[in-house]
Amino acid sequence: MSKACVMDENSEVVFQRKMADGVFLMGIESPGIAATAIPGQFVMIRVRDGLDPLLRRPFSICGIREPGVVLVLYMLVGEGTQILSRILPGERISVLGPLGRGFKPDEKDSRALLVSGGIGIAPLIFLARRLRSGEALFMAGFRSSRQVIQVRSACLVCPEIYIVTEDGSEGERGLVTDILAERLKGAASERGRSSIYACGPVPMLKKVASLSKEFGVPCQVSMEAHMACGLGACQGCAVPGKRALADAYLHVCKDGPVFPAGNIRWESL
Amino acid sequence: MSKACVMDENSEVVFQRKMADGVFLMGIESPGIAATAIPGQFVMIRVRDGLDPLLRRPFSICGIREPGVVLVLYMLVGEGTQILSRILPGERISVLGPLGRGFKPDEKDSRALLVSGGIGIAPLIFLARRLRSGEALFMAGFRSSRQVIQVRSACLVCPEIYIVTEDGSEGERGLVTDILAERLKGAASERGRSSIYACGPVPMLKKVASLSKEFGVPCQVSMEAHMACGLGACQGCAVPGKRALADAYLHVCKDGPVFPAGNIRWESL
Amino acid sequence: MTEADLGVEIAGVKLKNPVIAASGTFGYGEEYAGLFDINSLGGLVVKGISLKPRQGNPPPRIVETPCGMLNSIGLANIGLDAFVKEKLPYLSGLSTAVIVNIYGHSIKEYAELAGALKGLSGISLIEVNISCPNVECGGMAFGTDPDMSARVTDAVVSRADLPVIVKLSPNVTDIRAVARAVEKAGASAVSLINTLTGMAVDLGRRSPVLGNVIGGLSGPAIKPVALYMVYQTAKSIGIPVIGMGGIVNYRDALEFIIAGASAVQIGTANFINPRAAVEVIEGIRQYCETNAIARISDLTGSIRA
Amino acid sequence: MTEADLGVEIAGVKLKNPVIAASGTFGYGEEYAGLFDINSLGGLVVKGISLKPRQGNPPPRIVETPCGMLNSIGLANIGLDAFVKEKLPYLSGLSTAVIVNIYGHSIKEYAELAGALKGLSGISLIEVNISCPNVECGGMAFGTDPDMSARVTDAVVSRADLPVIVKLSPNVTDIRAVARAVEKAGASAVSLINTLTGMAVDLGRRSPVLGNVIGGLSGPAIKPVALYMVYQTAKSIGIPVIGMGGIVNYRDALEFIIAGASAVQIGTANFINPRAAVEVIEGIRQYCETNAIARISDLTGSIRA
Ligand SMILES: Cc1cc2nc3c(=O)[nH]c(=O)nc-3n(C[C@H](O)[C@H](O)[C@H](O)COP(=O)(O)OP(=O)(O)OC[C@H]3O[C@@H](n4cnc5c(N)ncnc54)[C@H](O)[C@@H]3O)c2cc1C
Ligand SMILES: Cc1cc2nc3c(=O)[nH]c(=O)nc-3n(C[C@H](O)[C@H](O)[C@H](O)COP(=O)(O)OP(=O)(O)OC[C@H]3O[C@@H](n4cnc5c(N)ncnc54)[C@H](O)[C@@H]3O)c2cc1C
Ligand SMILES: Cc1cc2nc3c(=O)[nH]c(=O)nc-3n(C[C@H](O)[C@H](O)[C@H](O)COP(=O)(O)O)c2cc1C
Ligand SMILES: Cc1cc2nc3c(=O)[nH]c(=O)nc-3n(C[C@H](O)[C@H](O)[C@H](O)COP(=O)(O)O)c2cc1C
Ligand code: FES
Ligand code: FES
Repeated sequence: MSKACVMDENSEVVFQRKMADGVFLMGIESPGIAATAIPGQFVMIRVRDGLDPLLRRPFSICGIREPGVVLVLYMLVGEGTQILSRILPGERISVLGPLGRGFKPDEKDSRALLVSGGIGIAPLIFLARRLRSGEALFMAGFRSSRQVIQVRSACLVCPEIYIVTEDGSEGERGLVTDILAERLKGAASERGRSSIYACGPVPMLKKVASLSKEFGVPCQVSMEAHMACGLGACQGCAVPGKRALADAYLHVCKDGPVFPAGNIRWESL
Repeated sequence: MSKACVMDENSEVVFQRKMADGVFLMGIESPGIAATAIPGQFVMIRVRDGLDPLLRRPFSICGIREPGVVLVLYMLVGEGTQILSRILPGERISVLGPLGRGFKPDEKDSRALLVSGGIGIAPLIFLARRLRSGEALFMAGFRSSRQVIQVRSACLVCPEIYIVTEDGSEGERGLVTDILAERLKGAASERGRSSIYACGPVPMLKKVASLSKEFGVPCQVSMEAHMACGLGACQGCAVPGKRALADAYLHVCKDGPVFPAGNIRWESL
Repeated sequence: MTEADLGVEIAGVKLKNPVIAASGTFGYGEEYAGLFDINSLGGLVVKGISLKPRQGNPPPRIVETPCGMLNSIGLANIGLDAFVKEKLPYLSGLSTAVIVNIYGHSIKEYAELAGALKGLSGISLIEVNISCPNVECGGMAFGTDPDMSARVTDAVVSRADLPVIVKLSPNVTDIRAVARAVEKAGASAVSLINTLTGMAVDLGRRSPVLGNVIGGLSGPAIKPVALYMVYQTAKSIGIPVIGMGGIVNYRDALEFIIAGASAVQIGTANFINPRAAVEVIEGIRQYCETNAIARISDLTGSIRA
Repeated sequence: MTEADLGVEIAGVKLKNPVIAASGTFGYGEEYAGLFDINSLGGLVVKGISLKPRQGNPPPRIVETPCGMLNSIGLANIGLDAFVKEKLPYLSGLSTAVIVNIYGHSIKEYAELAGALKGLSGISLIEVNISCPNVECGGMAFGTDPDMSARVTDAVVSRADLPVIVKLSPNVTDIRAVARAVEKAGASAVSLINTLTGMAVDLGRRSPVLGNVIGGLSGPAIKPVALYMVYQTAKSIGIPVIGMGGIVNYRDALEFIIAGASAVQIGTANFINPRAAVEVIEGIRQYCETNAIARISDLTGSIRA
């Protein structure tokens, strides 16, 4: 277990850009983190000095822009993300990272199936940019057109991008897992050489995991949990997992956030 | 006891201006408060939304600029005033006021002696502007030239202004109470028709109070205490006072902040 | 759609809604009168009243702490006689429930206070403070011992002609034991929590900040402790629980109600936002309407755990 | 000017400075190794170790609260054997004091743990956790009763070959009674406070937020309570007090020391700022130099009250 170097960087926010309803892309100058981060890893951001809100917020790394800028795509949820969205370029925040285990794309994939729900698109955008070989198919689900995050420009490597909305207001209508299911059913020939990489809400990931099992396609999922340390020290970020050890929980910040779908006890979620 | 109307105004900050080292003048659009405030009264400001810092901060009203702008002159002390100083014009803060009992200038004064120490100058600037009759003599003490707040333009009604610094770097050298003592000693004839109005740190006020007693010149002082409500509800802002009742404490927010100097038990401070 | 019924009943007394201003943070009511319509409250608890006027503890009495504050007021109050003469006339003109918080140095004093309030009009309930950390004898000394708590309760209940709420201290190993004891002794309801005992140190002077050395911690900082004690207590007794501790908005208030409170009190939040209590009422009303809750009392103790 | 002497002695063990990383917030040390030089710490306390590995409580286990957090980890740990095999080799290579925090379900288990640590090199002190609110039996049940606390202490002390610190619970009516009891039973020092029991409610789901319903409150919110308990305890016993609860910077740490602590632990602050402990050490050093304090130990209990 070689230990990658984690850094706590006092980083300048270099830009903030609105990407969709309540979704912003932030660029943060963190050269140390940018240098080693891989897709699926995350950072813990202290949204302001002072004691409230107390804890850092975890965000996937959505990309790296040279030189040394870490991209974070975030959605407004509560006070922490509200504060984040009001930070002006030039101000500084404390960023801890890169943290956790990222995606491990299979070099032998002929096709990577990237499946995201909502803001879960963030780590997959980074992954799409870093995929070395094969082709990628990006399936991104959203509630409605106003939530859609445009990925076309970000994902030059993906010849196929499906936008799916629950209300059909943009792209195809339905759930992203429906599209995935169709794809897996349709193209039996591909299955053997494909892998799924997924991030999104738990019900979606459950469905993805069950499809991956049904069709025998390997699958990696990026999970979330409330976190305190992000470093594997507090044991706060437990998710029910399968393990040889007596410990029936896996820790998102250290064992994940990316797990083989088969290592999660989905039935306990 | 007629009750003046207290208002909680969600007020726009209209300007912030640096006045001396670590001292700022802030203009806040609070028409309701501006309409009825008298010198010596104060406001309670919530420096930001959220839970920390929790309590409002009390500040004397330093003046009113028509139409409807309340002026606050404040010094950086801790987190609350730091946050205040970073508020940009156009942002809003919650301002409760006008609170407390102000100065009651004696209409028969031939001469008002305004004595301030440091940031204690704030309520006296307002008082100087509102004095109706007689002449005023403004004695303002500071530690050093970098702390001096220029009052000349603010106090058109004061023909005489003395700036006193402890290190002599601007104006006269010494303590403001030395100047007051000299004045009281020198001009015996005036005494009968003068009153002292003072605000500043406790040791200074103690000295002023004892001079007022020694020379038989009436004196009103503006006091400070840590506050929670500012409305007379919590009993937090007690200062040792003289009273007919069993209650041996006066409350700064309700009985003051301006008190006849003789009503304070200075020996207990 | 019909309006949600926010009315609750505590010990036979009907409150128009479950939101009450807490003792010591709302003066004698009139202090807040200019800021909103006090009659919109479910009730208000006056500052703790003792037989004789009390000057309270030496200053400083207030210090801010992270998301909270310490106070060491020491039950400064105008005393029973002045309360009845000077404050009650105003209070009895209100159309909200007036709750008188009482505090004694001995069981006898508590009983005397209850007796003295007998027959006075304009008072709906008595709240017995056996939990103030800021006074030498009495106060919390009673509230941390189930037996003593029961004896105080019994003495007050047998003298009073109004239903009695006993206000519990959180500074105990097991608050349920105290709650059960006062229930058995005749309390009609309990309210909790009073402040947690705490302290602040002035680094510059190397001395306590508060004149009284120790004080009571209140505000959002204590909310998790308060919620837990309300939850635990509500499951252990049959009389209503009035919950408080760190409530600043309607969401906080609803959390207490869901955890088991029949009504809530708003304390420190009044200082930050004098309209806190009315905003809580408005927020609860909207929540009930949005979620099709017919009666707020249906939410009490509805937690799924 | 000579450098201030930050060294302190706890139960005969010399610490290079009075700043220790608290149990459960610093893993087994190596998690923070990349972020600063761990050997600059006065000491570190490892996550509570039990005889058998424990999976801990169901998630969610963490919830943020105003200026604080609740955790219901439930003493998830790798168990004694794995600790000795996998973690101790790294720890024993450190030049900072390693303190092993132990937790048992019964007095027997506590004693067994103490016995099992006997003769192992690389450990300086044992800290006995009798105050965890997150486990069903044992844990806080011991820590809230002076007799039981004394019995656990006695059992550990008689089996251990290292000095024993007993970690006290704040969820008691009188922490001094427990402190005195464990002192009498042979504890070489006490540490306090562990977390306050608390709870959070999820309004949307009308259920507790934490999988375990209740959790332990830590962070700045609890600092006033912790300071008070340290102050009170230090005056009541003769053995050293290690203070903690909400310390985030050197000023907080010095307040605890002035109130009576011989050393301090940094817990939740490690999560907000992984360099919190080293910054506290640096701040203390500067404070001592600015104020011409020759030995930090001179400040312990120097409060004027
Ligand atoms: C590994 C990981 C990667 C993530 N990546 C992204 C991302 O790229 N973009 C994005 O928008 N969001 C991401 N999230 C979720 C993000 O952390 C939360 O939306 C954020 O913490 C909410 O903070 P808040 O103060 O606005 O909300 P509040 O609800 O007020 O937060 C209260 C507390 O709950 C925690 N919390 C709330 N929601 C979540 C959640 N979903 N996961 C973990 N903790 C939560 C907060 O951190 C905080 O401690 C990620 C979470 C994890 C664990
Ligand atoms: C009636 C009155 C009028 C005042 N007028 C002015 C004014 O015109 N200009 C000005 O600069 N200051 C004035 N002050 C002092 C001002 O309230 C404090 O400087 C300010 O509250 C400090 O807040 P902080 O968060 O920066 O400091 P911190 O020290 O971090 O504050 C911590 C807590 O202590 C309280 N506090 C700290 N210092 C004081 C103090 N001197 N008086 C009362 N509470 C204090 C704060 O309100 C807060 O609750 C006045 C105080 C009172 C009581
Ligand atoms: C300044 C102040 C004074 C208080 N005085 C009393 C009192 O006289 N009697 C009483 O029973 N409780 C008193 N309390 C306790 C409150 O009523 C309430 O129980 C406590 O503050 C917790 O609620 P909160 O967090 O909403 O403030 C006082 C609290 C404060 C802050
Ligand atoms: C996530 C977490 C886990 C903890 N685990 C333990 C533990 O295993 N053993 C123990 O004695 N204390 C444990 N504690 C308590 C801390 O050591 C400390 O006593 C408490 O958090 C108060 O200090 P703080 O406010 O600085 O965090 C834990 C605290 C936290 C926040
Ligand atoms: S967040 Fe602390 S172990 Fe994962
Ligand atoms: S600040 Fe509350 S009574 Fe004065």
